Amino acid sequence: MKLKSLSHHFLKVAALALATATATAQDKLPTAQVNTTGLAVTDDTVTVGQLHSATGTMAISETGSIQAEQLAIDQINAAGGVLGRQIKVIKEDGASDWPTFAEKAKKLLVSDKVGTVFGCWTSASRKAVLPVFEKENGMLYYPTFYEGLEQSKNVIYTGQEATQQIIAGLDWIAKEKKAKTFYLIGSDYIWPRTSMKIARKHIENVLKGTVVGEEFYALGSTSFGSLINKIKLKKPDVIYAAVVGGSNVSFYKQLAAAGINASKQTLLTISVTEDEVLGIGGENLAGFYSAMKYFQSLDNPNNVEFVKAFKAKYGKDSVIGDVTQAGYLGPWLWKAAVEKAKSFDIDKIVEASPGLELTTAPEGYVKLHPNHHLWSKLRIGQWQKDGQAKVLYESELIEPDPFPKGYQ
Amino acid sequence: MKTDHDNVLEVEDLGVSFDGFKAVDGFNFYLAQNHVHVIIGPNGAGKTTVLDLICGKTLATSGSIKFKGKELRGVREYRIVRAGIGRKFQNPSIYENLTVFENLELSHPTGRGVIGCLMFRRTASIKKQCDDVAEQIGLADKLDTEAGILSHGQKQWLEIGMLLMQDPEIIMLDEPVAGMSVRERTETALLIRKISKDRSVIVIEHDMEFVREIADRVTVMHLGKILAEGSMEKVSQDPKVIEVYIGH
Amino acid sequence: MGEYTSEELQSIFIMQGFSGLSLFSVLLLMGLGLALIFGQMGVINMAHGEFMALGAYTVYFCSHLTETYAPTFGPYYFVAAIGLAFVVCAALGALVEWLMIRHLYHRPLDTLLATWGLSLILQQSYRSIFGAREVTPTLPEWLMGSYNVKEGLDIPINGMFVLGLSIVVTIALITFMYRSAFGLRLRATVQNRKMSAAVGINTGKVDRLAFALGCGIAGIAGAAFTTIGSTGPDSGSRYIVDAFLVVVSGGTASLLGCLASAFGIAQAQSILEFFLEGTKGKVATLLVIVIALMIRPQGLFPSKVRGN
Amino acid sequence: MPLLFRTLFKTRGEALAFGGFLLLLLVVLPLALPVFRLNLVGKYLTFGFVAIGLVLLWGRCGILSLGQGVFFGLGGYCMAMFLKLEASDPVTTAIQSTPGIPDFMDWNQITKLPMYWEPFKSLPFTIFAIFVVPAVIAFIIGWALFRRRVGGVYFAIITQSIALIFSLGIDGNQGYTGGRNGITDLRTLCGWDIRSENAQYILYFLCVVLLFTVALGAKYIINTRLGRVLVAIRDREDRVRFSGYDVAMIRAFIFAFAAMLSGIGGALFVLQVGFMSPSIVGIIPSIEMVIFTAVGGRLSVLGAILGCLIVNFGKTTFSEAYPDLWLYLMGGTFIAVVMFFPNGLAGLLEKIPTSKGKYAALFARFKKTTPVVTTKTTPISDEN
Repeated sequence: MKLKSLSHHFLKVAALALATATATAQDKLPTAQVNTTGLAVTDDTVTVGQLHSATGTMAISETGSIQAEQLAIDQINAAGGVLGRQIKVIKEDGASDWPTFAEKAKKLLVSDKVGTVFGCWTSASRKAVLPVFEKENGMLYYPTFYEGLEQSKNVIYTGQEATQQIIAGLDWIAKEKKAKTFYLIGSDYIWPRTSMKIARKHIENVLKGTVVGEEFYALGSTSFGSLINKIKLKKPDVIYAAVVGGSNVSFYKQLAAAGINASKQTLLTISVTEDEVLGIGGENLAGFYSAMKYFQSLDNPNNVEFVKAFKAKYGKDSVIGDVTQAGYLGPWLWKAAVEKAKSFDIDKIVEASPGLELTTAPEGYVKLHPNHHLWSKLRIGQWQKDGQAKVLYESELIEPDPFPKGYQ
Repeated sequence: MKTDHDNVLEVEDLGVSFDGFKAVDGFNFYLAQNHVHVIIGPNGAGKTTVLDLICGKTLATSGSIKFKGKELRGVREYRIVRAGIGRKFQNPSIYENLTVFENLELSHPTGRGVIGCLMFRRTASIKKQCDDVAEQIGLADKLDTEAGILSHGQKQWLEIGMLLMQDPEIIMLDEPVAGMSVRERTETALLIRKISKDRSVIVIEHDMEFVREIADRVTVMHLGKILAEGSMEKVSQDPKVIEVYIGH
Repeated sequence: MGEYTSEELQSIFIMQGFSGLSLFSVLLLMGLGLALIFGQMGVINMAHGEFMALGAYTVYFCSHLTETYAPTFGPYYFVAAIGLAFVVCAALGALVEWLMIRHLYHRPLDTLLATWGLSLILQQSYRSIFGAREVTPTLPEWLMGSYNVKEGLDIPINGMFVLGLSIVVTIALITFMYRSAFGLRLRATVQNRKMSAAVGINTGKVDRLAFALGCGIAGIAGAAFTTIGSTGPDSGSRYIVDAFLVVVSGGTASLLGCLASAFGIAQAQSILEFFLEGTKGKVATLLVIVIALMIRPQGLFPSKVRGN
Repeated sequence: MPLLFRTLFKTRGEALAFGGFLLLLLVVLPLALPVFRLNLVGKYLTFGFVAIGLVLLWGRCGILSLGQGVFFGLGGYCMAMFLKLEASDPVTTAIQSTPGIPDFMDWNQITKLPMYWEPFKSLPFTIFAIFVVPAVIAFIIGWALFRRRVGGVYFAIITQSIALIFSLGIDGNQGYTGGRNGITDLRTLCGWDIRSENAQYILYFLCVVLLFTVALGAKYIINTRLGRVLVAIRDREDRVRFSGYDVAMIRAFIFAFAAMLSGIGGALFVLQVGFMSPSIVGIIPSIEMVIFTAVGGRLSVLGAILGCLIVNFGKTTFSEAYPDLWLYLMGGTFIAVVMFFPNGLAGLLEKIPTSKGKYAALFARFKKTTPVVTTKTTPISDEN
């Protein structure tokens, strides 16, 4: 079933692969040449690792990335693999536990000698594995939008760093809604805190607005009654939210129940994707805005193909969020880098990576910056009752800037 | 009544109430040296509560408990024990999976602090003391028996033996002969008479024959108060006492 | 707070009072089933949260069925789903009691650990059956939104619903405990198990029913919480510590203790969260409870039965 | 010497088991396993410190703490603070707004090292703190609770809440604690690269040697009068109290001792894993540590260490192959252990050579028809 529905896409992919010149069975490069550092590469296969939480609290979020990465790998294999080698995946479960992530990362790199790893979701898990990747000189494709403040030779960040996601979104809402006062709300960990720090600087220094409240709630908090009353008291023009996980659901349900809905209140969030809407329910979000680089409803040929392929593989009810799409980019970017370098060696991939372009990305055109982040656009989507977003705004390509001056 | 230091324990105006219910009220009690003092009374009279109050298990709401002139109210249980008051519970309370010897040894007062426990060594004198006590309570041939398989009466004796190891000045026994055979009762009575040579003993008991055998003095309690006090002959002829016992 | 009008402050005061009440009803609903089991057998059921999640999934399942087969029934299915959640959870509870708990009555700490093992299994089975992602049942229109008393004063309908439900459940439980023959047997067993057995009460059956009832109430709680929270494989674990603390602070003696401690904790948390920020409010609440428990470990309403 | 030997080991078999196990960890595993796997074994063994504490506290003294992760965390954080300060010298952190302070502080606009971080620049102080901080905090908590006779289920729930408060507190103060990400990217100990293979071998051996020292210490305690008093407290609390022992003090002491062991484990964990995070101190890891102990045998020191190794080994290997089945297996194993083998693996191993009679006795206990509620655990067999 997959083959039929995907054939169109495969043709295009295969054409692309041909165009980039190497990956056909006839002129396959010898293994000794493409693999000088003892990675798990044979004449026919290359082994890669996938490291996400299949169990535990983060399984909720990471499922989409696991699926998208697998889809990309299947498609690449169907189109002839990478340098003529089929990709074999070793899946490891980080179990939402950071030491386990570190342990499994080490296992993938040291025991399995994988060519690259697609994985991690939370900042904490990335921070836990980062020293392992740097020490063992592995490669990690990390899909989540995150707080920035990091740049590593061994990591390619396929999601947006904080400034890419925040600044254009705030500019838009300030212009569209004439917003002057903002209430910042986040879950209590580094990504929301750093994001809110950047948001506050931008609001105060550039937009000349005021922040009337800034609060962080423990992950898993379920009661927001007091917070909602404070919001009602302060009457901000915009609620700017970065609440994640199960708290998200409680937050929006209680907001809706307290009579705070889109007709009375503008709300912009940087943490709600189609995945989260499944749990929150479209009716509780209708009219609120999300700032993301990708929405499932994006209308371009790449995305139409991608959504079709994804639903064919994972069922018609499955949804695709921002991170899922970013996860999908990982294997394609790695393939492009390997084929440009004509080698699986990590150092050569790193060397080949800056400037790589992907024209087939569902989000449109992306380009890899020398700082290992992607140039990408920001979109503002307005949530509809059916759980999909209507895209109202699309920025130009934004340069990634993980260490933004003036925002620290 | 004498209040000089012939009395090792002087309890005055003792009272305790649980949510307004006065379990013990205006209780006065004087324990003379080397006496066996028995407290009797119908169920619910507050006898066990009195023992609980003296040994600190329950905190009194009024009154005073003086042991050799020192106030015991508010003092923690283990300190009361260390001061020299031992208590046996109604149901035999022993360490069932230790041997008789280990039960006795564990009750020896050397090294009861944390450090003391770590430093504790089984010296010859401790061993001898255990043997002597075992002799006294008739368990000399059962030293290596696991305490759990002793008969009910032997368990009661073992617990008395554990108190004797501490060499207290007052021993409080809560129904020591409940569930014993006639022969065991006789032996227990002898044991109590014997141990009271060097110390005072408070006994709670229902069995009047047994009380007659051991008591130097008897206090009758009813509804938390003292009904009568004196020698067994005297209280058994007290019309109030007769009424309470026959009335029930 | 000079910058606000007195009318605004008044509205906030009322709404803040209501959010305290609403949190109270949430805590109460969570705690009741647990308290019943704890009072009956001195056992903390660590899988309590998973029973709540089962209740929530039951509602989701019903919502799914209704949408697929009987869309006209949409506005009413929720009430039926709550009933079904009770039945499903009580049935599972009875099964668990029969298979596991009854063998462990004389070892309360081990029961606590065994039920934790059970919670792992339940969580993973939810993940296998319903997927790792969170789900949300389609709630009937009448449960959504808020009741607008006047400008700036909104009372959430789902909050009122949960409050109403918790009152109904509490009254039903109290009536059941103090007015029914089974309630009498149950209370008798708590007070003196041997004696109850001697006068012909089947204490094993009483235990099973009490456990099932406790789990059933957890199911109702879980079902009701679909209106305010999320439903996922581990959503139960988000509630458990709060529920445990409600029960432990209440003391073992009575449902009254549970009621009082739920009220106290809810008000403390609601007020602290209003004046402190986010996590700090929660930490402060927990600290207050733990310190209170250190000072008064027997809880608000300790058992008055004479100890041995 | 023979006297000490007899205090430590009751039987020859026990001494042999101990020696054999030591041989396995010190000789066989280092020869058989690649350094990466050996490092994992080292990580599992750090939980052994907690488990030994739980044998004394829970198995022997009947106090179930669901908050041992807190003390593991305190020890670990002390170590991590020292290593982080060493990793944050002004040269390597030159790109920060404030060079010379840990990176996460810089991200949180903290411009000066907080005062209580200062002493952790000194290694002797850090080692002192690893031993003392968990012990003192545990002693205060324990003393407050045990004096008021809090025990059983209440103690379990209160310690669990403390674990929640502790992890929330770390989360909520990320400028000072690293927050949810924890303290990461630790590299050197006094200039010695702890991530090198060489270092990992040395740290592994250090861990094994310390663990066995602690295990012998625990066995010593078990076989002295203190050990007997602990069991007596578990089974007959009132009798012990009325034999003149200060039960609250003894309990608080053993709680503090167990906490100190956990702290040592935490510090070694950080050295071997290279970071510290609140995810290893909260409610779930705290319960998992109890599981390790229960599976291995709550009464046996050696059993508890074995439990840590086996459960974690199972977790690693089984979750690689069947991640979904792992939780079923873990939950099921745990229920089975608690219900049928309360003395865990160690209890089972001891049973093997004996006759059928003991099995019958074992199962008879679960067939009791009239359940009796008491606050005591039934005396479980006490051989070790």
